Amino acid sequence: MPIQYYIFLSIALFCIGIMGTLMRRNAIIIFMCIELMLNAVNLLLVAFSKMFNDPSSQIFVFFIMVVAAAEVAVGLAIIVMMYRKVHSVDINILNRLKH
Amino acid sequence: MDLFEILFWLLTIMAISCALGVVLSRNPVNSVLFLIATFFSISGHYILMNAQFLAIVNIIVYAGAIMVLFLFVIMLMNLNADVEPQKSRLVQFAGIISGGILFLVILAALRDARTHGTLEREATDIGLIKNLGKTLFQNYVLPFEISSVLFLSAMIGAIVIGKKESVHPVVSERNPHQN
Amino acid sequence: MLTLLIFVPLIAGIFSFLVKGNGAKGLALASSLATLALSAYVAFETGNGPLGFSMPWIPQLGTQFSLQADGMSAMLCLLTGIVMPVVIIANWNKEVERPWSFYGLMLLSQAGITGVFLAYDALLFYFFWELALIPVYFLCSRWGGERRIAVTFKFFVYTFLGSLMMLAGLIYLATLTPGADSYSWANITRAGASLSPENQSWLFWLIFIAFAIKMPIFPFHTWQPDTYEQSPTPVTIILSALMVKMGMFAVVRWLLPVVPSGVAFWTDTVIVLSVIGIVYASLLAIVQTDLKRLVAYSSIAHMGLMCAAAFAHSEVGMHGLMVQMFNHGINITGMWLIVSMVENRWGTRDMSKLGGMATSAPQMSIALLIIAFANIALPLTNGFIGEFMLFNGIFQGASAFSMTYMVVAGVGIILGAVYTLNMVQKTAFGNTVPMQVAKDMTLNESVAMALIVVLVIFLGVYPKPLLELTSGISGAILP
Amino acid sequence: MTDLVYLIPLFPLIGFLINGLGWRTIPKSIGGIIGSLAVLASFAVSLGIFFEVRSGVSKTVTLFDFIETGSLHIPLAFQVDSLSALFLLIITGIGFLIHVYSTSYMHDDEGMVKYFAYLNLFVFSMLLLVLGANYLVMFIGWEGVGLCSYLLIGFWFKNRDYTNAAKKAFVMNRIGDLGFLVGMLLILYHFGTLTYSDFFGQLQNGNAPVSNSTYNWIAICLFIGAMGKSAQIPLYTWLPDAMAGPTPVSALIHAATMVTAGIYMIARSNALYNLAPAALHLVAWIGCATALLAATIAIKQYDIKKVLAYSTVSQLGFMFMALGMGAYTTAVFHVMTHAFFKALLFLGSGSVIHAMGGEQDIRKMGGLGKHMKITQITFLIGCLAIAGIPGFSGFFSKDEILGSTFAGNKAIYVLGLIGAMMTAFYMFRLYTLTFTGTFRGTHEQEHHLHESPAAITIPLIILAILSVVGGYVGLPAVISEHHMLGSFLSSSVTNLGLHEMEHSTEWMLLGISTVVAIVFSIAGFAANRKPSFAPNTGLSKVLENKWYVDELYDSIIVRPITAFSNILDRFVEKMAIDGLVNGIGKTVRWGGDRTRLLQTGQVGFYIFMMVIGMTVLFAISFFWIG
Repeated sequence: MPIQYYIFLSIALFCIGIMGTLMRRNAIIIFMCIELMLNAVNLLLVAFSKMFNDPSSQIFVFFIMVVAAAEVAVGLAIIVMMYRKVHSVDINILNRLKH
Repeated sequence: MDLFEILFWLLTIMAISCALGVVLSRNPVNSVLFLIATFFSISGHYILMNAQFLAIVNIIVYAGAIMVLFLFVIMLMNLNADVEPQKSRLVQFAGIISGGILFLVILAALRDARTHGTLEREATDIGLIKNLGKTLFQNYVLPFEISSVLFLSAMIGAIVIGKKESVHPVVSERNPHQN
Repeated sequence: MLTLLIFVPLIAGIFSFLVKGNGAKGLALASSLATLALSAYVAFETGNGPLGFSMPWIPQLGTQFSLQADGMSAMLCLLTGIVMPVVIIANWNKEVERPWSFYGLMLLSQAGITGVFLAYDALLFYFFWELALIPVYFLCSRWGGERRIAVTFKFFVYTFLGSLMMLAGLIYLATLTPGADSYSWANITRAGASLSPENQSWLFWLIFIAFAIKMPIFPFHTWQPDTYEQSPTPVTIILSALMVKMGMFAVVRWLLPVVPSGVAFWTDTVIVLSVIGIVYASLLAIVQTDLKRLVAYSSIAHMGLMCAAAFAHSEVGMHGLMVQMFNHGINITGMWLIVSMVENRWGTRDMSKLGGMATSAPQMSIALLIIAFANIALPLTNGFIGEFMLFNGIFQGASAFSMTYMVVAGVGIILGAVYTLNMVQKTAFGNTVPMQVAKDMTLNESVAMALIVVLVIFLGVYPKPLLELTSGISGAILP
Repeated sequence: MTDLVYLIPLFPLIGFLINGLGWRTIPKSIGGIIGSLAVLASFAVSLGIFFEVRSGVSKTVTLFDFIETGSLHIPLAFQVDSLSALFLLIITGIGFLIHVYSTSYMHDDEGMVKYFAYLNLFVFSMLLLVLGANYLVMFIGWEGVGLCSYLLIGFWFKNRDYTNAAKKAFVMNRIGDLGFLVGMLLILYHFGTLTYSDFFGQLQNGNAPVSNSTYNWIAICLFIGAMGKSAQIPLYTWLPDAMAGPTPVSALIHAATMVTAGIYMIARSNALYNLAPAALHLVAWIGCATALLAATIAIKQYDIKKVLAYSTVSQLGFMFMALGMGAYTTAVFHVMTHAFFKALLFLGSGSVIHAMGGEQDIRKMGGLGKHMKITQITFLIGCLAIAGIPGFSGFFSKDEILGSTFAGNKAIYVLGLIGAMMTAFYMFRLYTLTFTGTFRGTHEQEHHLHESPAAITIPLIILAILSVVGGYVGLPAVISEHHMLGSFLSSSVTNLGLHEMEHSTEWMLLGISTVVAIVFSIAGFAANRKPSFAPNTGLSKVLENKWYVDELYDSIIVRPITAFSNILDRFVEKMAIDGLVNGIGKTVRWGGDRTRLLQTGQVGFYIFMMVIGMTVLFAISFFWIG
């Protein structure tokens, strides 16, 4: 099984995630797309781990999951709070950065 | 085409189509479900690569814990296809185009990467808990411990952020001159 | 000993923030008097050869905590040591807001200034250079006049821009001699001298701009009148008596020996700029109505003369420069003290509204006269010794046009007499009724003023101590 | 005695310090006594030194090193020789008389102690000037007298005109001082020393590696200094204005001593000027022009002090004429006699002003002789002396000047003679208008007319005696082979090339000047017996307005400079330089304002940009670089 296949798969998943973030306005969906991108990377890491026969990158995947879990907790909290404030999850409403 | 390859292609097609489903479905709940399916297929890939531990963790942590969290939040906000905000066609089109261009660029860039790298089919034992655990607690014990601090702080942060604001009234929003 | 000279004000300055109320004033006075004693001792000791101090600081960067006091450094430290207590004594009765942070910042800036004079390592020098600048920025922007924010911002950006260019130049020089002490004076000068003349000539401007802004030299001077006008007077004194000398000192220590070929290449340009600056600033001083602006322009004119002599490449001029740095510091301090007294009493600096001080405050007027005549370099005041030697130096300079430079610069002293006497006439003489009601100098002001006046006359009559302190330096600087 | 020379300036310095530090506590009379005693003590020491110097002693006394750096070595040293000894006597002697005079004259002024402090400081500076053994010490005194002149002209500082006059005097002196300074630096540059003995020694050896033009330049630069201090064209206008000060000050500073500093300097530098013929020509012509110009102005002035001021300028011009001919001792001779009679005239005018209660306009005087005999007689003696009537001191010195010009340059001689004519004329005009005829002032003033007290009249009498006999130290060669002053000065100053003249020529010259003086004195007397003060027209008006020189200076120098400064301030400083600096700041801010609009605040847009950026970076790194 050539390594390319996995690379292409990962890239495809990653780019789908990116398209998602670009196309959607719902903050939660965007968040999910980011998770998808993370998983694409994880997949590639595991593939390399298999290829080089090295457990370190699997450990890395493990850590990515850890961070992703923490990130999701905080990120969802932020989204909830935001929803409470403006009663929407539409990112177009979040243009306060300009001011 | 042996079983291995059939499984590989099956999982690949499933992952990509489910990922597209995440992006394209209008109802957020469907998106979540599609994402869970994607994670399952990725876990299948892990198993194919003898990374059993990660496959299980992926299912437990991602598909289980994280996605449930997403689902809860969506339900909490009572989001559905009707309230789902939509970008204009033009922006969506631009998103697809730029994503596609990125895809092509990376693809083209990696097309002639080292081709001799192949994955051995025979099982290796690096993905077993025993080996991973050894590596983790021998070489990566400090990051591991630090990640616990990360969790703690994320937990506290999530609580602080998500707490109802009525617990302590916000003074700043009131005009001080009126008092 | 040298480290004490820096750390006494530094620590006192930090402590000052912890003191509540007016205790900070006492702390500042005590610290500044201690520094005065220390600097006097250092000045005395340098008679037997330079004092040095060195310890590792950041070896990874190639920099050491290395200090050295030769006659020039000791003299300028002494000047700092004299000016600070005088400033504090003269303002003893004046209430400032948040005295702890005011005096704390003053002391911090003193530490920075002293450090600049003593540093023998380029990075350390830069460090102190900025340490001196930043407290002054806060002092101006918190206690200054109406337009202080805009003006101090301009001042800060202006000088900071220059400093950054200097830092770039110094880093470039330091990379030429890798090692644990690549920023030391010896290595920097060696690196600079080894460069080709073309490289030296652009490096010259990179470094010189910072000093030219600080001095300031025409046409880099526009921050100065505004800043002097808007700063509280104690800060103005620090700026014009001490920080301006930093620029001059830096030229002598960190420019002339570092890029000798570059200096030789640009000598005429710089002298022409300086000489234009003398006449230009003097002409502008004639039409100023604000006392502070007038003194500011007069300071630019004086610095122009010093800068011209610094580049004239003659031994007498260099020696005169040393002497004049000290003397100008003393004179300008006296000048500002008078200006601040006038402002405190009559609430205005507009000369058209002043007059008749000689009737209501004769002591102040006498002090004003003496300082004014020192300002225009009348013999038997300290200003004369320096300016005579400076003129001599410019005249004997290596340039083919030194005679022209000297004569044009000499026009500056005529114009100097015009604006200074205008100032004396408009403030002290005449008969303006509102000025009749005011007190003469108070005790603390008299003490500060008397110190200045005594120095002015003593050094004018018997300049030998000052000359001896700085003799031999000039020979070491000029290759 | 010569070792004690430092005492001479020390006494006035002590007097200055006492009076200056205690000017609010010391009673007026004590202040006056302290001031006068200080000068008297100096006079005593000067006398002692004078007698020692007569026996040929010449000495340099070094006090301490003033400036010492590298090769530059300038001590604070005093030179005692015949020239300085003579000036010492003039300064301290006349200075003392004027101090005594001032104790009475300034008695009603509240700033009297301060006044004496200034006077003492002036005497101190002047002594420093003549005693210095190098040009730097001379320069110290040089500027010091300028300072005192400034302080004393502006003594009544409440009056804006007076302080303006003081400022003008100082600035004009400064212009001259710049010339002096350049001259000094030239000397230092070419000869490496400022000490007279070294410098003149090098000149006399003739082996200095210096071209002739350099000598001329140095001499001209020094002469510019002398122009400022001794009020020559073009820097003379400050001196008449300086009459704003108290009258004794005008007598001391602006007639007898300070203004002769320029003469002293050139006489002192005679070795240099001997080598600089072009400079000597310049000196002679400038002196000649000044003598004539000032004399013409003096004819039409109505202020008693202004007339005397212009006559001073004119007489100084005569001295420079003599210097220009190389007749240094002659010039010094005239300095001496002039000091006597001009001090006398000024003090006499002070006495008149005192009596008139401050009035200085001679149109309002007349017939004062009836009320103040001593003043009248002494004033008349002064007039006779300055007019050059035989037998009085001015005759001998002026005749010697004219004689030297006759030998040197006939044109200057003729012009000088015209100047002498005018001198006789305007002095007797002044005398006639003031002391004879009928009183033209108010009744109240007439009622107050009185002879001045003894402290004023005694100095007048002493000076009158000196004005008569002072000339006999330098009798012309036809009368006496022994020129006392010339031989006394010969150790330090000698005239350039002795113009031996035929005795007949000399007698002829003496005759001409005698006739001229007498005729024009009588003319001046006669023309003003019946004065009419109709408004002047034509040339007279120009003369009354001093040839409009002040106005000229104002319009070609002062106003353009002020206007230019204003232009610089408004346009170059505020708009060009500051505008450039602020402009850079404004451009950055403007640019920032525009760039800021890119930040829409839309998170989606940011992500979009990020993706595009990422794509571009990837593309670049793989296709172009990788």
